[in-house]
Amino acid sequence: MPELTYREAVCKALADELRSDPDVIFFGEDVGEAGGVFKVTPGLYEEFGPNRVRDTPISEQAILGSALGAAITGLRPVAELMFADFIPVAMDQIVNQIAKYRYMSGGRLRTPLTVRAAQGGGVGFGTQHSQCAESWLASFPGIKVVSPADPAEAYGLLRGAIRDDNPVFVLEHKLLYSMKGEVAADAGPITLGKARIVRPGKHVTVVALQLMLQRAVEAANLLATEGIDVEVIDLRCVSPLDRATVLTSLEKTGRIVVVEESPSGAGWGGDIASLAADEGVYFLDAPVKRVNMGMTLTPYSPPLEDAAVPTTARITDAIRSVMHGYRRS
Amino acid sequence: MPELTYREAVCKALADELRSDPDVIFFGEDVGEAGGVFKVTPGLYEEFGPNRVRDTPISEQAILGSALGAAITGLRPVAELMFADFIPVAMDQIVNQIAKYRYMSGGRLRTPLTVRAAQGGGVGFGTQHSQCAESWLASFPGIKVVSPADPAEAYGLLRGAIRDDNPVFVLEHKLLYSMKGEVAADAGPITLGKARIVRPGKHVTVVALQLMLQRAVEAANLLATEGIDVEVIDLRCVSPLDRATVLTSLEKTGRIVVVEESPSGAGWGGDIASLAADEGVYFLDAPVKRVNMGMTLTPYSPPLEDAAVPTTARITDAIRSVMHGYRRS
Amino acid sequence: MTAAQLPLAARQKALRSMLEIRIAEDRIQEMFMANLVRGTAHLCIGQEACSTGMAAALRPGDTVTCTYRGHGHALALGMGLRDLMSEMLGKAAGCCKGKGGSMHMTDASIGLLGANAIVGAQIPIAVGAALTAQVKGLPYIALTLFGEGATNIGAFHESLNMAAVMKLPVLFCCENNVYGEYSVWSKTTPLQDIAERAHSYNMPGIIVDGQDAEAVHDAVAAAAARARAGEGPTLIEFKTYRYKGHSRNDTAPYRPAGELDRWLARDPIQILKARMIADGQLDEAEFEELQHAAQVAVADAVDFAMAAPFPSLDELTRDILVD
Amino acid sequence: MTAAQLPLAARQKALRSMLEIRIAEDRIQEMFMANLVRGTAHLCIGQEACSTGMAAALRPGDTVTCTYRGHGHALALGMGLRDLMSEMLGKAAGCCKGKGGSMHMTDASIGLLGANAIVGAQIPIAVGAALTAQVKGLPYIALTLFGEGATNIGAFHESLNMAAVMKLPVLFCCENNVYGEYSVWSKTTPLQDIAERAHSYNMPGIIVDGQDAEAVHDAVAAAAARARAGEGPTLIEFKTYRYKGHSRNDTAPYRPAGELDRWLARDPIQILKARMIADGQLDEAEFEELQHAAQVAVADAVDFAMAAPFPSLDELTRDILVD
Ligand SMILES: Cc1ncc(C[n+]2csc(CCOP(=O)(O)OP(=O)(O)O)c2C)c(N)n1
Ligand SMILES: Cc1ncc(C[n+]2csc(CCOP(=O)(O)OP(=O)(O)O)c2C)c(N)n1
Ligand SMILES: [Mg+2]
Ligand SMILES: [Mg+2]
Repeated sequence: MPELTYREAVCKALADELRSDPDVIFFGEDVGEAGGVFKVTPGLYEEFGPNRVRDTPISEQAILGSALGAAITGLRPVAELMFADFIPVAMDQIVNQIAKYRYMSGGRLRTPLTVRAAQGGGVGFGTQHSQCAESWLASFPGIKVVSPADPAEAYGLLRGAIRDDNPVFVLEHKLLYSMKGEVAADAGPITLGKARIVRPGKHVTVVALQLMLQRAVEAANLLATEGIDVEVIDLRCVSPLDRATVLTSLEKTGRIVVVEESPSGAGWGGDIASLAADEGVYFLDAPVKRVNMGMTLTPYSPPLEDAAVPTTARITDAIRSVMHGYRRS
Repeated sequence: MPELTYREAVCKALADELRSDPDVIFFGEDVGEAGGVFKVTPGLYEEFGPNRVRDTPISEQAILGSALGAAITGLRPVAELMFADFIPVAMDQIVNQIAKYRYMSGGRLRTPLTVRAAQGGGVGFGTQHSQCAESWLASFPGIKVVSPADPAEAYGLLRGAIRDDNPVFVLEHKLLYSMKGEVAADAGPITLGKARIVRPGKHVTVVALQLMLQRAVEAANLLATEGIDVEVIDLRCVSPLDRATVLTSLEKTGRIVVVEESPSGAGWGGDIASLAADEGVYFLDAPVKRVNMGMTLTPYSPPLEDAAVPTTARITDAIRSVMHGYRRS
Repeated sequence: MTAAQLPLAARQKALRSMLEIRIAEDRIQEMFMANLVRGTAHLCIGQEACSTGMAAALRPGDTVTCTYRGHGHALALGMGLRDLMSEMLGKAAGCCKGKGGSMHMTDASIGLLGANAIVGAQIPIAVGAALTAQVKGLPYIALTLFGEGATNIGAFHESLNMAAVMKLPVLFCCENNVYGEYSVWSKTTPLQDIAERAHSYNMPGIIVDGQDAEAVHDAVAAAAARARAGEGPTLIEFKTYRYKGHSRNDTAPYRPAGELDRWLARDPIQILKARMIADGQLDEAEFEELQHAAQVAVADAVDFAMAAPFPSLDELTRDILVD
Repeated sequence: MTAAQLPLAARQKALRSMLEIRIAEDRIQEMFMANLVRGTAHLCIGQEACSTGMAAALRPGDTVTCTYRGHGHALALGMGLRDLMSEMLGKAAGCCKGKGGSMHMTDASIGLLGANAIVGAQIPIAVGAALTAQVKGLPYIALTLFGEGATNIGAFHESLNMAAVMKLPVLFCCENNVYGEYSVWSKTTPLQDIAERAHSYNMPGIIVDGQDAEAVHDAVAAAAARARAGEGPTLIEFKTYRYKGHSRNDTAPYRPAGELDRWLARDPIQILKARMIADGQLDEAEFEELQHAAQVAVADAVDFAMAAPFPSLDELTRDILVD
């Protein structure tokens, strides 16, 4: 199986979709001739030409609005917003237009569009260029949100997003772009909305995604040496939420830790905690723990920034803490 | 004690603040000469003049950006965004500027500004004019968010917001504007961040705010006749969250229901559920229930719209359901 | 620019269309004032020539996005009165199954891609529709309507710039009806004419008499021809006026005395009617007949809508996502 | 417009300031390339006259908002090199205690209300600073700097319109440095001059040689005088060029051959230097001395910053909210 970087996997997914479906187009700021600010999309402009791969002015509202307009008239646009931090600049087009357009039309319009953006901290870009966007988007019925954790996921989920007839936000992680991994030569789209168990275990369920998933796996490997057997779930998709996979795992383990690379307020982690506290309450052997950034922002200063985002150590501690929680009677 | 409508209480709070502090200014679309789209602010323009009470163009980004600029240079601006649904139009100024400005400056700038907006469904305004915004805003450290539930609250919380040295969003409810209630002649600002118990009870804790609080109280009154004694907490403020009041109540009752007038994804209700499932887990006698809109939008058609927002009946059912939950051993 | 004369059939159609819009809007206002509907409605009475002239200049395949003040656009583009009235009452037979309502009349089958209740948000959506035409090499244009107040919002600016840079086939049509809500536009916009804003995007900016359906038609047709020829977008300003308040409860106390009367003297229906009478194409009796027919059609649609069922409750959670 | 001659002391200050900026930026680039700092930096080398001329025209009490490409503005306004370099390295001694970083240089004590990393977001913030001056009746102006690429974003448009309508004392200063990231501006903006966009707001639009610190000073001073007199905002376009890539890793392969050389021939430091030599105000030795002094000051600041401590970890959760 060929090894690709996460970055290359994204590019290949775009290229494969552009190649196989003439209705797919791709546009955004400097994504074409320059190949993207994160160098994710080189070559697409050359292969597919200026009609289907377009550079735009710095106009995020026009970018997302025109993606919607293109989608309802028969294209499958993929728009790039560069940094996920720029999502708020076009938030009305997301909240009030893209997410609601189909519903308001009584289901008579289709909105097959994809929005890509790079998210996450740890790179020294400061407070306005380090955020994760899952929890901003998960509040809005009418869109899907996916967060690939490795190259194979980046490939399959992006293709799945473009194939999906709904608006999908694909959030890529800046710190993962250089990660290598195998992507099957015959890999296809991954259907959205299904979590995956990346590491089975019997003592504790950890729900995470993307960079935090990688750290959760590290934590699990460390704890294995202490005899703690952690089941790690890659949620993949905060909207729609795969409740069944989480509940089934919790039933088995009785303990759950949720890891988010974002502030604690109104996050998707609360949806998992709610599920555990409602339908999962009879399974609980310990408090439901969340590991996240608390109500703080991402500072620039490297040691502070490193402390802001959950580390493997913090995840490990949280898992250990629930092992000492109460047992159900 | 004088009776005021909620609408009048808001106006009186603004007038009292404009009168007592020359640094307070108020602006937004049609808030001045016309007295506001919801007729909340008549007379302010006449009393305080065009320098301090201003009508603006339809430019939400400029409105919030200039509120921030005014705040860091020594004013205490109050900006109105009319419908809370327009918050996303100016979302970058909220997420990346207003919420982060103080932090990015290393605490060297102060951002005392207030943003008012009217929210909520049930009035037949359709999908783009019926949303509640608490959960959109609660994700962002650096701002406070309050939701007054009656005239006295509308008065005291708005004054508290204007007095607060932080950015505060005050979300008013369209369906409450005509509600009457007493506002003490000597009422002052309410300090933000403290929930209040509006109805003590011993069997179940219900956490709600604003219109849903009114419905929760109705539900509690109904259930009293069935011998179910409900403690109703007005959360008032989703950010910062008064965890202590919720936990203390849960410790007493062992059961909790959270009611939100918004979709289920990434909501503030998840923060309450998380708290119950973590620190409160030892108190739980029953599953933690959330009553909200699920992952749906607000339709126009009256019977559908009425079914979208949690009703007193749905709240009552949820409370009854936890009374039949498990008891801790 | 003096308007060219439309062929007789087109004039008749325009007159019928304007009458239908006027009468339907009057009836909607009545229903709202009688509390038969909750919520709000934004009427375009006085602005009918903009809707009718615009629609007359479009071809099948062209698309439109517009605002909450969109009933006229919908009817002019060919939405059935029953579809519209049923939507107004939130009935299942409505153009959006009752889920959209007064501010969101939508019907892709007539090219109407949606009326929008967020000021300016419809503008970039039309840019996207034009993008589809350009990408696919189809001879369609997209047209978007907005008020003069909307030209102060960011989405307007971004859209015109992007369309200009990409030379997209899109027409930006501003119905300058003097007010944005309760504010006269001179208080919020430091310009004589909205059309001047075209300059910032190096695109033509055209001023048109919005009370003259034929003038509106001509301007739109000319800009559409340019767009179809690959020459890019145009900003068109229709000078018009709304006779009613901004929405349901607004009695427009901010209007200076005499202003409404001056505009009533240039009523779009009367202008076309007079011209047709002068050209021997219409007499009073025929006009009464047209008016009566429109009244009957509107009454039928209202009766139909009143009797029609609401959507079933399971519609609440349908159409959020495609399965 | 030919630049008036600044008094000798002001010229000397401008020259010193441009040298300091140039040398500091070079040093920052070195530190980044040596991986002494993670993250990114956006240098203003080539654009120093804009910073220096702008700052020379302001008075105490005036305020400025600018962009991530803001080191020059900060230094020209009087930020200490140690404050800046410490911030660059994320140290507690930085102007934002290390929390802001390269893209967010801020110091209200010199009027710098913040550098912004969201394109265009600083523009309405300056409008608000101008609003304070107007509300309080103070003789201050607000000035905001942005690139030509930023003039395509909604916040730009809304800000200019609102400032024009309210006649606010704010100067909108566009540093047109030819590129927005990797895109030459002609590909994203359908205009000859950004200054033309002033027309949409009925405000003056001025074009200035951005390589000439004195010309920049004069244009800003004139517009500031207008603003202070209550005559409202001005849009000023500085024609300039960035010698380096957009940010840290950009080698600017998109630049046509010869373009950089043409601009190097109009270097802002050399222009002022030559003028002062011609006027008998400077000789080569004195220039070398100035340059040397700047090098020493920058080296001192870097040493200071390297040795300075990081903020303590409890700073992470401080300054989110005022207690
Ligand atoms: C983003 C946004 N801001 C404010 C409003 C409230 N609002 C609705 S209509 C309107 C006035 C619009 O004026 P104009 O563009 O001239 O259109 P008209 O109503 O005159 O047709 C305003 C401010 C809104 N719907 N959306
Ligand atoms: C809203 C937003 N969109 C995109 C970006 C990414 N970005 C950073 S700088 C830049 C180019 C800006 O060009 P210009 O305004 O000319 O300023 P310059 O960098 O040339 O000084 C872009 C697109 C951003 N930071 N914010
Ligand atoms: Mg108008
Ligand atoms: Mg530039």
